Amino acid sequence: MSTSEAIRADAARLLAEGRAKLVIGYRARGPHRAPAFVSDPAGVDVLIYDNLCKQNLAVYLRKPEVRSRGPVAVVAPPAVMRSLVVLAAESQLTEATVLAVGPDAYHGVLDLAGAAALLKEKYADLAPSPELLEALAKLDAMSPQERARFWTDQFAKCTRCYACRAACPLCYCARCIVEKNVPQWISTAAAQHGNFAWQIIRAFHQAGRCTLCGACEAACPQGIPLMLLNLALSEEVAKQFGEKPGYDPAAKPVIGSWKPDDDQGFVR
Amino acid sequence: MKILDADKLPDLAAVLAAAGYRVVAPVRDGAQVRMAEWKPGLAIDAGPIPANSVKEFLFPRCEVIARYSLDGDSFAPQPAPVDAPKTAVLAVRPCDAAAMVALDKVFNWEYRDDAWNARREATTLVALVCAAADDECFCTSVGGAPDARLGADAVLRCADGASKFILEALGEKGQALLAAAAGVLADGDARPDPPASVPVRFDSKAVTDWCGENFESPLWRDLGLACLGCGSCAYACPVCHCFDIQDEGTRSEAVRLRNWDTCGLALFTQHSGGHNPRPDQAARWRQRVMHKFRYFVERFGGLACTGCGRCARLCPARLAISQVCREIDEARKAAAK
Amino acid sequence: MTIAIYQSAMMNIVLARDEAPDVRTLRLQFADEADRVRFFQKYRVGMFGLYGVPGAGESAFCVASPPTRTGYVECTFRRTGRVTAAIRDREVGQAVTFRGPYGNSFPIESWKGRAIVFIAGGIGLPPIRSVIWNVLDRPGDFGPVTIVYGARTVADLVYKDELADWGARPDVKLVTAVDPGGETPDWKGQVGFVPFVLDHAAPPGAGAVALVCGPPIMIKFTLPVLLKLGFAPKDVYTTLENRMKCGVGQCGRCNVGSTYVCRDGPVFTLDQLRHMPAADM
Amino acid sequence: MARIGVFICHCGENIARTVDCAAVAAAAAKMPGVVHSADYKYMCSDPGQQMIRQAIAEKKLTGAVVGACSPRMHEPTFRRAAAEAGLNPYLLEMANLREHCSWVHEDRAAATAKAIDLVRVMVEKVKRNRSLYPIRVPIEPTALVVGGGIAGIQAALDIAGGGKKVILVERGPSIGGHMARLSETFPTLDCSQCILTPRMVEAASHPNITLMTYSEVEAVEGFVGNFQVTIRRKAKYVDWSKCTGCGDCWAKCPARKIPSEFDARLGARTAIYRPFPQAVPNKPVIDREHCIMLTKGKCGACAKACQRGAVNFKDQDELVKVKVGAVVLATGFDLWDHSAYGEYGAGKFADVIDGFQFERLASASGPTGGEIRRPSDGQVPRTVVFIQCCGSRDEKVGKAYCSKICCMYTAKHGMLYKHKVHDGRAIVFYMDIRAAGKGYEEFIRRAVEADGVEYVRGRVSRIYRRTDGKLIVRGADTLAGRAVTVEADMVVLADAVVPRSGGEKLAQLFGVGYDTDGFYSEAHPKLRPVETAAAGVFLAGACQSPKDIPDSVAQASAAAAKVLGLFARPELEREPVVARVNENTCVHCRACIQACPYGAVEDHEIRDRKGHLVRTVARVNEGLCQGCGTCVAICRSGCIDLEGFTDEQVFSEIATLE
Repeated sequence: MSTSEAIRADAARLLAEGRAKLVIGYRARGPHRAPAFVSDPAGVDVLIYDNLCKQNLAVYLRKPEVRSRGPVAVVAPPAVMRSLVVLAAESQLTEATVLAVGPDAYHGVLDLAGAAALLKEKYADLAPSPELLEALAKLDAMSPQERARFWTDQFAKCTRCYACRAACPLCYCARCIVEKNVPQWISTAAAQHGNFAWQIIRAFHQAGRCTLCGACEAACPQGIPLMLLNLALSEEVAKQFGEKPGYDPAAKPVIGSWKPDDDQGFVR
Repeated sequence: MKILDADKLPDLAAVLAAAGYRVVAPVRDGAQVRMAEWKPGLAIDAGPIPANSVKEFLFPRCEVIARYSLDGDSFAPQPAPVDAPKTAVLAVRPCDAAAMVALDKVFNWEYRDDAWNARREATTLVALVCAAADDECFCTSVGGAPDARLGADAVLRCADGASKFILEALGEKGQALLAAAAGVLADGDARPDPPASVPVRFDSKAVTDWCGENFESPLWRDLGLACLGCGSCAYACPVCHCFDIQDEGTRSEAVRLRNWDTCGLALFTQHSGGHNPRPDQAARWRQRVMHKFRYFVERFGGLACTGCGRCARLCPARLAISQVCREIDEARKAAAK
Repeated sequence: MTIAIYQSAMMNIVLARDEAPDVRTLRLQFADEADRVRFFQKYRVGMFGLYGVPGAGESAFCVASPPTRTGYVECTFRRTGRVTAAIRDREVGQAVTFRGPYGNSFPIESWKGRAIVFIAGGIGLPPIRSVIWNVLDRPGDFGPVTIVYGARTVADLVYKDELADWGARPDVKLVTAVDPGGETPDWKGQVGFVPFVLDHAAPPGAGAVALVCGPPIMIKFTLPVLLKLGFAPKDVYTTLENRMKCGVGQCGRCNVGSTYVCRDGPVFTLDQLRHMPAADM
Repeated sequence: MARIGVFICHCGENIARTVDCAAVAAAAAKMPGVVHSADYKYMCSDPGQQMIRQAIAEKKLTGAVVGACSPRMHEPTFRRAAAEAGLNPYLLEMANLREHCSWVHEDRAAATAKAIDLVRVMVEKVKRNRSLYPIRVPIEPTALVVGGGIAGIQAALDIAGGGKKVILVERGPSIGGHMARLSETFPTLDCSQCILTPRMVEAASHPNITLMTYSEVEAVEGFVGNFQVTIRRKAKYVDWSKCTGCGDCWAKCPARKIPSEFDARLGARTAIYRPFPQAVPNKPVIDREHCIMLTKGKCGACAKACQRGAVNFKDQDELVKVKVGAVVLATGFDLWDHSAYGEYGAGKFADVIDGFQFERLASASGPTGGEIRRPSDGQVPRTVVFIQCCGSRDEKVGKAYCSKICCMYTAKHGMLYKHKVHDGRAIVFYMDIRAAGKGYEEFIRRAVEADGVEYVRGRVSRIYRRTDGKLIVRGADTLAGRAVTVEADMVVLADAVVPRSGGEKLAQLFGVGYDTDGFYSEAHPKLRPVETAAAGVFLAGACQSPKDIPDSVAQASAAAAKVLGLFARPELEREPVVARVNENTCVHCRACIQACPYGAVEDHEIRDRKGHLVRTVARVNEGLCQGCGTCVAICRSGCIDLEGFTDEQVFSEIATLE
């Protein structure tokens, strides 16, 4: 049985048994892959899974429209599973049924704890692509001035559409800081000052939480290499705190918690 | 017939820049080709459909619409001059050119928007007949064509097997541009290449009619599920023009800004008291489709969609308005039988 | 060159009065006589304007004074966010920006000789206060006036002095009410919700005109009472307050269907609302 | 509408020398919203305060800014004055024109300009201030004292003597702590147990003191005035209500070779034991790690021996919840483990001992009955070398700090040895002698001059053992400038004083800070030496820093005074500078809850009128919140504000400087 067929069978079963009222998976739209929302066992035929399925579906589990449908099952490659685990750690998700897909295998129906266990067992060393690492190395090799120039040019393209935020499963604030105006934290103008503030603050809000799923960069209509920023912070967090988010549903927020053996060199 | 070798677009840009034009052209930027201000040395890539529309050069994503000097509790208005440089846009797609005509209507609907009109007046749009289209293109479904001339001041057309361009002026602005570019244009003959073929994917009239009767359709609810509520589609769309007005300032100066905005965002219509007339993504998706295919038709007599397909190409969830329209059309046909 | 449609007039605050918690009335005078003349050439009751403080922003609300009083513009607003807080912080002698008037108006010329019933709840009175004064400033032009006004508590009633004036006038029948529990020991008005009080007051509906303004829930329960009393849907008016930014039909957020509240409204009849999709009525 | 008054203080010459105060007042008068501005030589003086009161009343001020010294200095003064004039005290702010300006600048023009900025910043802030009211919290007038050493005993006795209830928790089977193990005490050489035992008995029999020995603090909830503390009563396996302490049980216990903690492992004890004869309570416990019955399931000799049937092998740990209003931490100290010093034998030489071991050798109740006999062969050592600063003042291997008590106890040890072994040599290696205490220097002189203790200034570089058992001590005499080699029979190391093990965990339970060495941090090193950053938690004794008995007792009494002061009122008034969560925008990501160092942010369920759960949000417990702002910083969507320091206020301060 192919992965797609297995997913369809499990989805149909979950829906028929009432364990899920809605299955979120992938479907084909022409040569592209789009999210599919299946609520009827008869409708599972649209579900497919292949290596073109890149969108992080965990983002939908935060939507009230989706949550109000009842228990949800979601087709989850490792990137999605990691997002679910972070959402659970941040008390945004108490339960979800996971149709766990690996790059090479289908792991069947799991709960959140099962997904976390699977991640630890099989996908503990998910690494960023070599191209991305190379790009980061290039960036690291730059002088601070060159790097500032690089990001200034990139952020100049930002139209402040906030697609990065909308596509990110971990951007779930009820009222985003960029939309608060008492006080006005971030300039609303799509201009250097506000764009910089927006991008940097968003990146820092993700630091220690971002699972490098790539949804933000994929969503950016302006082609800003957001993953470079995320990866840089992610590496820093790993270096400073030895933490890799998305594996432990009971994890404490890295930036918001303290351990006695944290490096305190900066204090002196 | 004015002829330009296919690899001479940068020369054309250079001669126009020398003639005092700000030149905007499709330029490669990483994985994307984007409409951007051309600078000497930049290659021009007229092949792919640019990721952004030409809209931002006539309706900037952020613009100062009023300016005040502040002194303690008192303030005084200061001039906020409109920035409207003489601009030539090279290889603008016919769908974008047509979109500017739609925006002309919005920005002159009872109240005339000086900034838009000044920039429109100062801009010469050199359209490029599309030689190729992709599976998201649907201009022919919304009254356009790969070789349509609506909104264009001049037209570039591939010829002699993409080895040359034919440049043709369509009005005074186009003629002025041709005159300025005379140095790089040759007189001669060339055989125009056939334009791209874009299949008609749906009947827009049927969609307009359906929208009039289906405000409460369950279709909206399902669309609302998949839509992430990002502004990507609206910001990429050449016709979308919703904006926000925000004040910002320091102790000594305040500016009133007009920023792009989008009906896809939850806060767009939210009242200060908390009530939101478009409370969910379904309502917001409906607004977007209805606005383009129904309300705009009712108020301005035309569609607010020119079929460029950018919204679908850029959608993180790969939602496509053309797909929605086709489903509507098919559902309507099925219901009629 | 600046963008003309966003150019605001400078207005000086000549009077400020706190009406209720967080509700304030300002009387504004045009700094420039030309702006005043231009305004009153266009202004009819029901129109709105955009009031602003540079650096904080602009906010749309109605003009609460009638066109019969051409020396000033009055507005009454509730402090809800950054802009209204900034306007509220302005003092007498200081300035605010103003642009307008925008929108349509109440067709009061077509009401000549007819009885008019004004029904308002809470902060819904200011938008029709301009009409009340316009009508009262033109004695003999209109039929009898009834005003039914309710608020949550006595403290939440706005225009307390004017309510006293209207109550004392022979040509006005005034009914004031507060929600149960909102009364004070010396409260002399009625206790009850607006629809109930209106039903009780029972002004004759046939041939009369009604203006309703207040929270959506009040309007929702008031409309059936009006129909019961014999008002025709085309003679029941209200004014919508959708979120607005430009005021001139461009920014795209106030529309209900293809109807732009800033341009086609804010004044609508019940008849019109019934044909608008999802207008929350 | 804002009506702000500005009051600029000259602070005599302190501010006026560098800042043109009149110019600042004049500039302030023109700031938006300012309706009154004045300057005066001493704003904190009575006439100065009167100016403020008068202006508030006459000008109907809605806010006031005093440009003067640090708010740490006079904010309470001025806020009190504002309150007297009818202005909410939190509508008065101070601009620090002294520490932040005049004291750190020289250029008068620039300093004046900066002073004007500082005032304008506070004017903008105070316009956005709102009235705040003290938070009142009822107080549970019972104190918890953690640690039954002399500090804990003293604190408990003083609080109990003040008429308030005390719960005294001790980890070991008996109270008494280290002091019970000492032979004599410096500088008077009176018998340690003789002066301690009456205190122990008094503590045990005081009607206001509840003794909980063999117990540990397990969990802490709540806040000052209202702590709920869970205490684990470890299983004693002996029913103390039946036990008379007769000793039949431990006499019969076959497990007899367990090193005695009390005797610093120089003596042995049984598995059922009381730590020492004067123990309070004078009742045994069973050490579950060594009891044959509890480890192997057979024996029961003690149970058979006990005529009262008090032994109960089925005993279980018990969790007891107590409600207390204040806590005194008096957890004491340990000696540093000198095995880190390889050159001193890495802890492997039996005759290289620590100070406590010497105390037990010298103690009449010790394993040798008070005779100085070395551990390896029981011989009386003829030459004893004492090495001070073992681990102290050694940043590389040991501790950076001075352990404070070693100079004195080493002198005492030298003396005690000389008193008992008249012809023996006591040689002390020292770096410096620190004898700052009443009678301390005299005590040292007495050791040297009267008792003939030999002092060598210098470090010992190495100790090794010769085959004949002699310890060869090689060192330097830095005064004489020569190398020294001593053939010693025994070496006593004055190990550094370190906090009790497990102290960090306890500190975290109570939200008390500690330094890199693990000593508990006081709230202010000079002005609040017995308070901690956690309100209602006080310190006594060596858990804070190395202390001798008089210092520990003094601090214990100070802590008791603080507790009694707190308990003197039925309610606690707390600064209303606390965090508040905007429950409308809170998404309950719990980052604040996890980040709060005081456990002050809690889950709060919002329910509709029918009681259905709508959603859960974070909520700040006002009684617990210390206003530190950690939650404010961690909240990604900015939905927590600190009262008195709201985002809006702080932004307005920044914005006005642009």
